Amino acid sequence: MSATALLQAIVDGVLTGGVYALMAAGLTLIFGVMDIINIAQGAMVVLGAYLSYELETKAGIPLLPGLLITIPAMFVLGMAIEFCFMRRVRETERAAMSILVTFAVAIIIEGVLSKAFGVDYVQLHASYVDKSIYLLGFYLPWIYVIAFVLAAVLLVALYALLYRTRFGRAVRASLQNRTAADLIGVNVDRTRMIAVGIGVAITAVGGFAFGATNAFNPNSGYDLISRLLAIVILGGMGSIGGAMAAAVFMLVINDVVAVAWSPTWAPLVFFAALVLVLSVRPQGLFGRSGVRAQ
Amino acid sequence: MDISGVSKSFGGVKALSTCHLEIHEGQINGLIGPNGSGKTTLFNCITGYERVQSGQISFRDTDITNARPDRVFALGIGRTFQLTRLFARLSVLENMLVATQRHEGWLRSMIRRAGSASERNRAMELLDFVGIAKLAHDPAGSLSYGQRKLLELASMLVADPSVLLLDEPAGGVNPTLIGHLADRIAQLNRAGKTFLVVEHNMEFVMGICHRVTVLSQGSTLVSGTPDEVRSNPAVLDAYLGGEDDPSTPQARQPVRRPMLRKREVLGGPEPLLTLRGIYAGYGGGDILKDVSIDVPEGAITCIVGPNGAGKSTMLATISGLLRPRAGEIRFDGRVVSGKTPGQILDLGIALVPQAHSLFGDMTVRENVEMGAFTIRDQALVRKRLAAVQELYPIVKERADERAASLSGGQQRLVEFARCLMLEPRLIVLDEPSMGLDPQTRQIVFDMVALMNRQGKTILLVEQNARAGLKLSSHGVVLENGTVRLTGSGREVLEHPEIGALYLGGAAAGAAAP
Amino acid sequence: MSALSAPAPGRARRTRAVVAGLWLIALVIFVLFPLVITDSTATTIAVYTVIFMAATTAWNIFSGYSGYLALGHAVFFGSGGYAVALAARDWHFKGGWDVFGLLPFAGVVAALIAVPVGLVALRVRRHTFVVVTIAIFFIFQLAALNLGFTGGTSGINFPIATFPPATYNNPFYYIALAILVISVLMSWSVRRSRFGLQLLAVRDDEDRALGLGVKTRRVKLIAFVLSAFPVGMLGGLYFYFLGQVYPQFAYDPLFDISLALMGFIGGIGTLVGPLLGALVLETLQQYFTQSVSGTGTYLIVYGVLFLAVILLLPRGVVPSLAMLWQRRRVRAATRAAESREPARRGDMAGVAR
Amino acid sequence: MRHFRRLAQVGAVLAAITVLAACGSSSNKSSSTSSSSGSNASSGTGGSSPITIGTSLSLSGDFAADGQAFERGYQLWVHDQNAAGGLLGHQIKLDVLSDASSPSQVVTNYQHLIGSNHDQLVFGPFSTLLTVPSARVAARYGYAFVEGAGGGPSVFGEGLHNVFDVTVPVKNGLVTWAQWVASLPASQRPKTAAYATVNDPFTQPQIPVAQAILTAAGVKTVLNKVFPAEVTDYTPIASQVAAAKPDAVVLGSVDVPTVSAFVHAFIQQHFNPKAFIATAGPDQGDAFVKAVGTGNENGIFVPNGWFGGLKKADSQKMVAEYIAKYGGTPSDVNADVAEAYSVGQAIAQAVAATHSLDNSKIIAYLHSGVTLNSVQGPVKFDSLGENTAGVTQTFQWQKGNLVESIPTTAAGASPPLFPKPAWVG
Repeated sequence: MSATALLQAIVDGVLTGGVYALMAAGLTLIFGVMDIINIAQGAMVVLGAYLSYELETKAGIPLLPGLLITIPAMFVLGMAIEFCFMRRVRETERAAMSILVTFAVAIIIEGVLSKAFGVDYVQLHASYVDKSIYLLGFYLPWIYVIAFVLAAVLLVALYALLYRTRFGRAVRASLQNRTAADLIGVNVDRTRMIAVGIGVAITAVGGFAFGATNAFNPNSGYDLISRLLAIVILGGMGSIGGAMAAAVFMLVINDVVAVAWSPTWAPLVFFAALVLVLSVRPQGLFGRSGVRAQ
Repeated sequence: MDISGVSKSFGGVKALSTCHLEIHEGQINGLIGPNGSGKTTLFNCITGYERVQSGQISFRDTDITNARPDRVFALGIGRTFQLTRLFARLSVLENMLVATQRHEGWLRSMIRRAGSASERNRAMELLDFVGIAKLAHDPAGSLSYGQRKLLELASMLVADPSVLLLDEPAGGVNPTLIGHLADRIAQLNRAGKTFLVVEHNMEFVMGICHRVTVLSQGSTLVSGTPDEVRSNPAVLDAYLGGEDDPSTPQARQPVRRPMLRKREVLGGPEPLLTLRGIYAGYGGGDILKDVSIDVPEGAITCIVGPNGAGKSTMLATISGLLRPRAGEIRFDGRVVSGKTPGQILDLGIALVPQAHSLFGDMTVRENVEMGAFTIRDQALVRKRLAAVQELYPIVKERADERAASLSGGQQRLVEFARCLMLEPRLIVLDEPSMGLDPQTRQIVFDMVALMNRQGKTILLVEQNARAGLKLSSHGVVLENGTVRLTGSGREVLEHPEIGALYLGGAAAGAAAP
Repeated sequence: MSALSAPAPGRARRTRAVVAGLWLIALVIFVLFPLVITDSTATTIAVYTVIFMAATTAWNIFSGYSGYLALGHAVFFGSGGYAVALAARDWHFKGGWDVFGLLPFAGVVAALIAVPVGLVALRVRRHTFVVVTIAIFFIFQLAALNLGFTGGTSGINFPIATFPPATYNNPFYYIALAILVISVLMSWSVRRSRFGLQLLAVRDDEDRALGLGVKTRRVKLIAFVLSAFPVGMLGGLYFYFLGQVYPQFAYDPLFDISLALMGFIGGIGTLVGPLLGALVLETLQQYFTQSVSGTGTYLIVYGVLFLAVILLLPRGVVPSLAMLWQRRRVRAATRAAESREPARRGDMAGVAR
Repeated sequence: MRHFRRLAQVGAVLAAITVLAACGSSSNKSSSTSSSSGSNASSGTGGSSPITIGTSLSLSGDFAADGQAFERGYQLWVHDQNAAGGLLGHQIKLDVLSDASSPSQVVTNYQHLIGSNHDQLVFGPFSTLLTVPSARVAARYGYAFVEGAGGGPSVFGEGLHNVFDVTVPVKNGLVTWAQWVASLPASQRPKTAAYATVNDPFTQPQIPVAQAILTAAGVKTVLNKVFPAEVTDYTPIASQVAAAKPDAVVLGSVDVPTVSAFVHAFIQQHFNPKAFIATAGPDQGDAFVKAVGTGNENGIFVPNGWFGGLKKADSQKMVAEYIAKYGGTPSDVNADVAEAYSVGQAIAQAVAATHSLDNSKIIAYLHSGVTLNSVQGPVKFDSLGENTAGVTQTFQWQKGNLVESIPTTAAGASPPLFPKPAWVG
């Protein structure tokens, strides 16, 4: 296997890693504010992809402008799910309960999607899908670049939202110390609801990026969520920076193994890496060692 | 058991600094000291729940420094928790049987039924011994607070440890039960058990202990017989708070004047905040019972009282974190009881809670700005921030450091700064000096006084009764969730019963003649 | 509920007698079922149902009692299946009763796998534990896909069992029933043993259990291995019944979720709960799938029912009922307590904590 | 808060009920599909008691698309057969159960069809993975198990006497194409070939067979990769293939997106092989053209037993009926339909020949080495039940049409485009 191939694998890994980082960021944000693992995140990405697909094929709205519709839609969905289910998960056995509840949500979404679209694989298409740029001795598909840039922009925006705005402070406050947040007049419940909304809204973009680079069908969500969970845990739960780093790390490993060894072993290495890291660092790469403190 | 030079600190706060302590075999050793003096931390270090950073702990000359909890227990050292911890979903009897130690292979342990007849009988005996045998088959979660304490003690005894560490066994337990508990401990001690008891109830400690050690600022202050300790001025200071000229109530001739009804005493300005017949508590029942007080505008009112008197609960009720079950709270003539914390905040009541309430991962500036969260006018926020920085230079100096990196005292000041951002009319402080060294404590108190001079009405709860009352124009003494005394700061401070409240009946007796 | 929490000796004996009687009746019903109802559909579904009842019971021995939600038991199920398939293929079993002889072997394989898996996974708690089990699950599925000896995507076929068609299901049914009885006995003896008590202590307050001398790590690991063993045997039986084992189905995420779901619906941490949950759910699912054609419909129904159960009776059927009964006694108890100590005070924790 | 929770719970319950109702209705729907054929039966001529033919199809789950296509194929055949007087003068009633693509369910279903419902005959399910367990059930009861989509080696490895696959065995899919490549004059013959296949029982067996033929013809293997079915981002693998710059690309694919992903990747990588064949995907008609972008389909090969435009009387009749019933164009008709239809045809001929519904007689007849006719072409079973008579034609996209091109000798075969025209981009 040539050096270019390896180089290309690494570049691919970084670019796709960016997309996964975006999707994982939503997951880890929701975990941070709700202490809930949203198994439905994968299904939501697929839902987002289908929304783009529908707009593109039926309404003829191109992908990127379509986001202006899908993002708000997903935002509302997220808030609804938070209000109806997540906030009702009881405190004891919250870990187990949250996973079961969101899994139920996931299969409902999957069911609705397969009723609406059937189970054939589809893929998003756009004029720029076949274009590519030549660099470092290989061709780099535009769609990857676009997806990556989009993801990067959103991550920056998310960061700015959390660390530069009043709302962001509210989120971080209610995340760190609920009582104190109450005492300074933060409406913790509303804050959480919006935060979850945001965490889900970015899956719309994740869906676009995922759907443009991957073929998907209603149950693509599971493979996705398992990877996202791995990334989030590896990065350290609740740490957005960690999720980003972990995403890129994992995807690069994945693609390099695929090229250097075999694509069929790549996903296995992906999960093995997680288990390995955790057996040395139970709190994940960037997690505060709060994992053991219950 | 011997503990030498143990140190432990969390973030900026030093919980234990080179602390020494010997536990004498076959004796009941008392461990007392004001809040935040590191008693519980010491327990955790001994029993392996927290790692000590330096120093050594040895038990019968085996080194148990940083041993895992199960090993420590296996060596015969049992402990109870300040907030009782039980296996809530197991029955009382099952709770007892968990601790039964039997050295046997896991296979046997899996086949053999939990609790052989003999173990059950022993368990029942012990339950009977602490007087809760009747409840043996109820789920532990349904027990009352006092019963939990007893069960926790009993569940340890099953394993028959030679040393028992009790963390506030009498805390929040009603007097009759306390007496019961004291008898049990004495009885066990006669049977050869060694005890280390952390307790705030002096009557209790002084009553049963052979030796008492006083912990202060995370290191040993005094150690000796109850009488020695009691007559040691430093001890009373540790409790009532240090003074430039250390002297005890016994030394001072108590001012004898009849306690007047408070309204007459507190003539002066109109009360800004009034509580009338407040009943409140957490799940387990009322902690506050028919509490009525006035907080006069522009004054500093200090609430003192022993642990578990309901001081923090009262503040929580005022700030809206806890809804009163009955009674009415008026602020500036308007009823505030039942409003949300946010609403109450908007009305101008700011609470600085007892627990460290900063957002550790945010910078100091962000923390302070969070204080003005409800203000959307950024210009105003900036103005206020400037003003606060004027008052608290630290907010400027350490602006961009993570709040968690500050020391306890500094964090306190930042908390003050934060609560000033809304320019509240009433500032409620819960134990502002808790866990602070004398100098910082002084700075904090100066700040309180300063804020008061700038026209803020202040209501504070203070363990350090003397310093608190000296600072205040009005004092309220709370005990068992009811108002015991009220008066001007000085009256309350010099009232003989204060000593009694803190150091138990004996001290009161000493003060009486 | 174990005999431990029986109210008074007299009543205890009576309750125990009644309970034992009920168990016996249930057992008799299960033994007679395929003899009375010979319809092949019914018996087929019965085989699956009993298998899932046993699997959920075994899962409950770990997840129910320790409070750790394991979503990776398909690892043991599938590995058991592969163990039997490989052994039967390489040692040229002719198909029939002989293959059943391999089931204990499958159980052992599963248990052996559980040791390293447990050592790794049990280092972490709560969410992280769940995700680690999922990750390990995927590792096994992918390994089965890629390793040569597992026969890749189309998996391995079992030797064809030569039982008469009319009563073909019965051998499988009775073997499954035997494993079910074993698992229930395991679960029961664990629940009442000192070991089980320590496990429950871990569930309620792991740190304090440690402080009372419970070797929490060892206890958790043993429970994990214990619950893997029957699941491995069941895997061997299940896939032998189907005649083939292939990765996506051997290591099926739905299996993990099903166990958890059946457990939670019935009520985890109890003896009867998992049995009930599996009995109801598996039967419904089988009949249901046959009739519902619409793609996705049954997913939606599954999900909605699932949500309804979790929101309406979060503790599961059995404990919810038990709690109602208990509340009454608790109220009595507290009343008694109050009378015993009139000036009782609440928890002093306050806002400080 | 409190009453909100109540509300949500009530809502959840209501939802549950409504959905249950919905599924109830849809279940009626499924039964109505079978009863509709029943009504055809009654409307048809003669036939006192109808003959019931049972089958389990994946109407949901992974194979749902094929399962539904199969149901259409079966229903079409039932309709035609009934119109033609049914079997032995009895009308046919199709007894369809859904197995959600689950092996455990498929076992239950055939137990139900044979053991409980005592259907006289059964048809196979979709996919090798479901055929293995269900064939065993049928074998147990001595039922003939004619199926159209269980051609994987694991089915015939069983040594079952009752399984018959009317479709050409999976592993031979690429043979005709490979032989054609080998037959090319050395000057034109590709020097190098790259093989990439998804990890799937349908595609994997085909690759080694083709590779053997090509290697024998001196075509060097420059790349041979298997990639997992879960992975849906094919670009890295595709770029690897492109990087290897082979003359011929053999792609083991199961669906359109896989192929289109490779096509797009090749375009992105500015790579155009001399010959490009994909095991499945290009046979999906307009769906495929849309996916790869009009023009890019030109020159792509696909092996198949059947296609909508096949010039064969019964086939064209079936296609016409299909379009009449479900709409679309000939190229929209999924090969699954023909496979299912052929199953029916084989059974019909066996029943007619043996004048009985006795499965043992049917099995004996099908093993007797007779050559049967089906919409897919001749059917002749060997001892294992594989169809030896059937040859896969290889089709190629030429100027927007999928045409028969190999074997070049076949009637109406248009010579293959070689080398493959450039991408239109």
